[in-house]
Amino acid sequence: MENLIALLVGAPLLGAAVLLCGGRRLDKSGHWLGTLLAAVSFVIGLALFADMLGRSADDRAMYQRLYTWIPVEGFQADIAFQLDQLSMTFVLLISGVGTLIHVYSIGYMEHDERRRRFFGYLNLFVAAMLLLVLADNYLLLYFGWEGVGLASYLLIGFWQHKPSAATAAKKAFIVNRVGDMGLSIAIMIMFTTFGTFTFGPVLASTGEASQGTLTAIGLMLLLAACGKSAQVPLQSWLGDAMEGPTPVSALIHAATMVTAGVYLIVRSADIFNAAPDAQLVVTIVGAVTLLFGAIVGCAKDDIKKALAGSTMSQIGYMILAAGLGPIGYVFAIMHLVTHGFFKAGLFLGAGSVMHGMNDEVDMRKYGGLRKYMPVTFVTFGLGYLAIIGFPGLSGFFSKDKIIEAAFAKGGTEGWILGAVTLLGAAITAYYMTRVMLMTFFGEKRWENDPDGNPPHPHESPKSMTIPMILLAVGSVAAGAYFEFAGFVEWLEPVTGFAHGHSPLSAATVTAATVAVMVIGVGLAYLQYGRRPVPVVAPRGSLLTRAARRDLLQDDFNHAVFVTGGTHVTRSLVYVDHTLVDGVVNGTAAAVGGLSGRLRKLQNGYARTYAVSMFGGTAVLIAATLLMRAV
Amino acid sequence: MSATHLAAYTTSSGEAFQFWVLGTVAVVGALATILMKKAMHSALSLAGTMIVLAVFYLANGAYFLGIVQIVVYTGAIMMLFLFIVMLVGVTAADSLKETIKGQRWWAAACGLGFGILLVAGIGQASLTEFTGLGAANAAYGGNVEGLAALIFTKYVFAFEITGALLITAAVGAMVLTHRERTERARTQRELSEQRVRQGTHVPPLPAPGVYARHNAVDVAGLLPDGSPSELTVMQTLRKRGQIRDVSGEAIADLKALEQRSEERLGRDRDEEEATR
Amino acid sequence: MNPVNYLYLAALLFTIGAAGVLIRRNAIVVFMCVELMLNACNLAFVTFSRMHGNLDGQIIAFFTMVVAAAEVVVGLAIIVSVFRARHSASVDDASLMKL
Amino acid sequence: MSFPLLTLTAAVPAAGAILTAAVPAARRTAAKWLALLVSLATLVLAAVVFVRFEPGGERYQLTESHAWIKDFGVRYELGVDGIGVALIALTALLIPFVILAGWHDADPLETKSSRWRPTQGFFALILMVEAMVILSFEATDVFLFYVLFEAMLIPMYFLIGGFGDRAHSGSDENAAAQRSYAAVKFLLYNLVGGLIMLAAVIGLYVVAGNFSLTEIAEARANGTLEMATNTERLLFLGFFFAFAVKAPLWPLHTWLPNAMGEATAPVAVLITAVVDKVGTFAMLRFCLGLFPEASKWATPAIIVLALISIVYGALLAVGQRDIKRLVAYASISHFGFIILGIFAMTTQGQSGATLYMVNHGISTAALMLVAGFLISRRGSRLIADYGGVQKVAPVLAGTFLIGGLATLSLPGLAPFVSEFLVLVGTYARYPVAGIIATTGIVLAALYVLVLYQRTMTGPVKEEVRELPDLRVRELAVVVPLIAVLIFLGVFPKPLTDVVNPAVQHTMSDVQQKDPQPTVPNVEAAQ
Repeated sequence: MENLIALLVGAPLLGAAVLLCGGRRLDKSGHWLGTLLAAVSFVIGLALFADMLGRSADDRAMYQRLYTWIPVEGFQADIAFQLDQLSMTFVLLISGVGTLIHVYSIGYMEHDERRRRFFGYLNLFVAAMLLLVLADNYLLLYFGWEGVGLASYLLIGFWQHKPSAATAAKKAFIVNRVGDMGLSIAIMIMFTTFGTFTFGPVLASTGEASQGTLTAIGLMLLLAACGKSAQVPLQSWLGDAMEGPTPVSALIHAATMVTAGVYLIVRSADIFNAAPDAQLVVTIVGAVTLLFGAIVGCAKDDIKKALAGSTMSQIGYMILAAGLGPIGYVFAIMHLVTHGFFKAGLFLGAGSVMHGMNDEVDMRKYGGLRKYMPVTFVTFGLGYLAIIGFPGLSGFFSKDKIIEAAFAKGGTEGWILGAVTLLGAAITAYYMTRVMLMTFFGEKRWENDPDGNPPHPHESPKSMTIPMILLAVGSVAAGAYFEFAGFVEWLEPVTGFAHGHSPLSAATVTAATVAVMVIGVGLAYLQYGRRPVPVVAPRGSLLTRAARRDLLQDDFNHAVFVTGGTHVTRSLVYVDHTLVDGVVNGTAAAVGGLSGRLRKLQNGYARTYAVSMFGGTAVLIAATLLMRAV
Repeated sequence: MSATHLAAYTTSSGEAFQFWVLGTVAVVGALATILMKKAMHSALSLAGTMIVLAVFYLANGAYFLGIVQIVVYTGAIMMLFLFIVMLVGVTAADSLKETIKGQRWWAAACGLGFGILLVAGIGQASLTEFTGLGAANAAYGGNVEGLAALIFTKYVFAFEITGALLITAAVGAMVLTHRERTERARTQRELSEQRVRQGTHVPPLPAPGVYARHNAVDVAGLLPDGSPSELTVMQTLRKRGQIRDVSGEAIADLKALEQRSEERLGRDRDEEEATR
Repeated sequence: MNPVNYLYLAALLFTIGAAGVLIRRNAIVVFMCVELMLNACNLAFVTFSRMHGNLDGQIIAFFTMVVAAAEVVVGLAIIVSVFRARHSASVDDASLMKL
Repeated sequence: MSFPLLTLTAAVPAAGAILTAAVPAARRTAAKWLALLVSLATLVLAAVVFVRFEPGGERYQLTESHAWIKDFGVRYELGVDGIGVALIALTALLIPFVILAGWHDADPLETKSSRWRPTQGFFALILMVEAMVILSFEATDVFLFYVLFEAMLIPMYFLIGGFGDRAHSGSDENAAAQRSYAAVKFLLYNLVGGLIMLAAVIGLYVVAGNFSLTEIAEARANGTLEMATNTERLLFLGFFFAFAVKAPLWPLHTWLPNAMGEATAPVAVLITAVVDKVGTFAMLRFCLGLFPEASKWATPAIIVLALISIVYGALLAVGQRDIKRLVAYASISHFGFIILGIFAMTTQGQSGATLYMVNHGISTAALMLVAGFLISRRGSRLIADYGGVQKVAPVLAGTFLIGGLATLSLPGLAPFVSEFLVLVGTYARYPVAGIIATTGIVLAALYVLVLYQRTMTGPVKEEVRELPDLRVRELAVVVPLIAVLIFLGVFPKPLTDVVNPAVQHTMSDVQQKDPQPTVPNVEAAQ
């Protein structure tokens, strides 16, 4: 059974290789091949899952070692896989949602002439993502980590002819690289500390290492997580990443890749458990991002960017939960999975809307679409209810647990974190209601496309609606299923679990959560449901305007890194040319000048030469006499 | 200390007197050689110095060399110099004005330094031994015999080689100066026929200076309009560029001069008449 | 008088000749100065010959004369042909030895 | 005396060079094929060397030794260790692609027939460089190495100055002036370095009495050859300076952008991927091998310079407007990594540095040759003259991207393995240096992706609308290189097997041990 693990990665990898190298021959059938291989991965995942369920809780981890990747004295990096419950969860999420989105893309990308390549990139992504979660050591994880980064780069920039897409892709990769730097430094510290970077030995011997070292590793891992999961301060790329095709936003930038940071932190639980300072920073980052994303999400008129803000915020929840330690790990993953369902569903819904609206993304130009796109409306609506934490739906269960755990952190921190998560829940309800109302309710505010064609909103084809329906089912049911099927027990052997001692009772927290949700929804209804939505965005308050600009983070980045960096490189180019090269050229010029002067002695007059000969003879005689005198 | 030993260190006072007098002459001649403006004077000064040197050779017991110096050097080589000086002529290059910047200073510095070094070197050398040539000359029965013995025994190869060198030099000089005539020289008749055929200058060329009140060969004759005609000067001088300038201005100056002298003469005449 | 004085005289003459080579432009005079230098050397050789009491010095002087004669012959021939080509006997006019 | 295999690896291209040069100008296609065949034959020989080499055996294998200049103890002495084998393989592997990529680079110019371009000379020079480089990887006699080190400048000089890139923004005269400037700069820099090395070589002879690397190293190891501290340091600096110019290390790097910018792309590959490797190779073999104490003494300064190279080269690459100069500055950054790895003096660092030499050669070749194909199509080296190429020539863009990704060390492609080893090896001994060097990976992403974005993406520029995609010959160049990159990226074992023992020898040369993990009982836990 274990030998199948490699196939999980291998199937989509094969798909990517065939599709990308296959040439035009595969244009007709390529998307079917890609979808099939993603599905193969999912089926293998299911088989392995069944096998795993059949074993006792302590014996569920499976290992497969292929070969030694980098054999250097004292440094062994293996291509080896580890499939435990945590990885299994991810495998199913990735391959399951991945397959659905492959199916969706068949319809969505139908008219794109480069569809084959799109499926190749998707397969590449699935393979890399699976490699990331299946790796049994940090270096192989890093392989997958960068692999998904590459796939994300290729897919964000899939419509390369649009400069904005190309820029967004580049930005995503480079910001991610900053995070990757953290991961590689973390691996370096691990290697020098433990002499290895395989999960097992490293995590088993965290007790031996010093607190400072572990904090350093933890912070570096956090940096990596911030990059990949779009957490403050490395969050700026996610909004721009919405330039990519919508299935990509759904799969990579909502359901799977951006949650890799959460995976990394939960996977390194033992390190963080031993480094409370690092944990504290993790929770702070989570809390800040949670609010940051939520506020940005409130101000965006672009439906995908609003959802992107939401993604950021929800991952903030997960990171926060992961920073809480054993009381939060399980819920972080739980929220991750439910979020994977409903956020993917929401994105697919958004894609379906755009599909019907001439690729318009501005919600101010939507309105009243519920009659034209009933399936989209219903699935989107279910996703909406799930994310705002409507009781009984999946988001309710997972988010509620996180809020509870935040309070259970204890002390002032616990109160602050709890309050932040509650506030986040309120804002979530607000901005999601806003999206819902602006898109599906109210009067039509449609505009003709640049060619003058009025939009003809219509329901999307089956290949698109079926995945949306399936994801909606997941959004509705997953929470309850996890709650009652024992998700905590499932993951506990890997991540550990501790019951927090909340100063508030569970019922109080739940009530509070529902209450803030209602307040958020109500506020949004008052603002967007009762009054007509202006087609041109009002100027808005200072905060709104700042939020529209991603709370000026981009401007800051631009001013400091882009402009500053440009100045640095320009001046360095100048320095290189004038100073470094100048010293050498100056020496050359000096030698040349001296030669030019000396050359004048060669004036062609025999008498001048005679003088020098004569002088030379005199010097020789002088030297001879001196030598004799000595 | 015997007389012979003493002779090894000093010479007779007659020789000393001769040295100081003739030495002065030699130095003055050498200086004149390099300082005289005209090559001819330089050559004559050099010849004087060489004769003095010949006397010194004789005084030093080198009788053969002394004679050779006079006969070969002063007689033959210096004559060659004079011949060439006459052949090449007196040119503008004879000016002593220096044209290369700094050349004179460098030359003076180097010369001075070199001289001082040489003198210092000689002064430093331990030249205390002074054998004299008496024994050496006597060994073969005389100076000439001694030299002959050495040349034809020890230095016979060098001697032969110098012979070859001389031959080579003679041939070389001939090759360098000789111009091959590739066609028969044309006769006077042929030349006149050619002149008629070409139609230019059928009569003989005009004589120089005739119309310009000068009859020196290097002054160009004036054409009716007053401009000088280079044709009137002989070809050799023309090619050397040794035509004296008789431009319009010069003629005007001359005229003015003549007029002034005329006036003066006239005044004198007037005065004469007045006194009379 | 010490015969070493002859050597001083030779040195003086040699230096004068060298200075002449350096400051005179007329090739013929330059040659004369070279001859002067050679003669100065000869004087020194003859004096050495007397000092050491052997005739080798005179032999050298003799060869010097021969070489000088050869040199003068060729040198003057060169001057003549240069004069033919350039209408000048100035050594400065033959200054093509530069870039 | 066994079969002179090593001599043959150099003699075949050398003979091939002479034969190629002798082909009459009218039969230039024959000259090209001849050169290609010779380079392939050399590749086969290099493969034989690779196979015959036993990683576990003697340090120097396949040795040959003949007296050359008896009076000075100079010998024609060859032998390869694992590092040499890897680099010989690299050289022999790249040359056929260089020749194939430069197939038309030296064709006579149609427009200006007045300029004489000896096509066969171009290929003969390339083969000559190959012969010299291979022999310099094999030489175990310091003097022999020195001679080759200097001699390879001559063909390189003519390759840079004589066969410049025809894509030039300035006029023809301007181009010629810049080309000769670049060639002279290349020559002067390297000659100055070589001159200083010559002094050191002579100094070494005075001190040691012979030129044999093995004998001197042995004598030093067993204490029979004592060197005064200052003597050793001066000699080390003399050698190191020459290698640092060649490598090139900041601030001796400025010749490289000029040379790579003005040379044609294949020649630029020859410079950076092959010839420059002699510099880093020689640091490992001669600097560390002959002067271990001085190497350790100089390490802090060299590490600082290497770090400056890494960051500085990357920043300058970001600021470049010219594609080839950009690649050149990227190479400077990468050479910083190699030197860092060598002087970190850890097993990982040195293994990484050796792998880096090979991987950098292949990845730069891939990137530069594709860039060259692109430039030859459009006739411009300026990044601003391109845009949207991806749309018209997707295969070209794709291969360009893979070359770029290799340059930025993406896992799965060969350079990642080496770069990571260098970083880990450096961090183990000098944590701060390791972290600073890590910023290089961000900057690498920046310059590669900015380059890709500006040239390949965006709206299609009018001038590139008709650009043809890669042709068969060009694919034959690029595809194998990419295949090698991927293979070595996921399975570098064949290379590491050869390199590891050699690195152990070098480590014992400098008497250094890897820092041990601070948590010792991990092995037990495993």
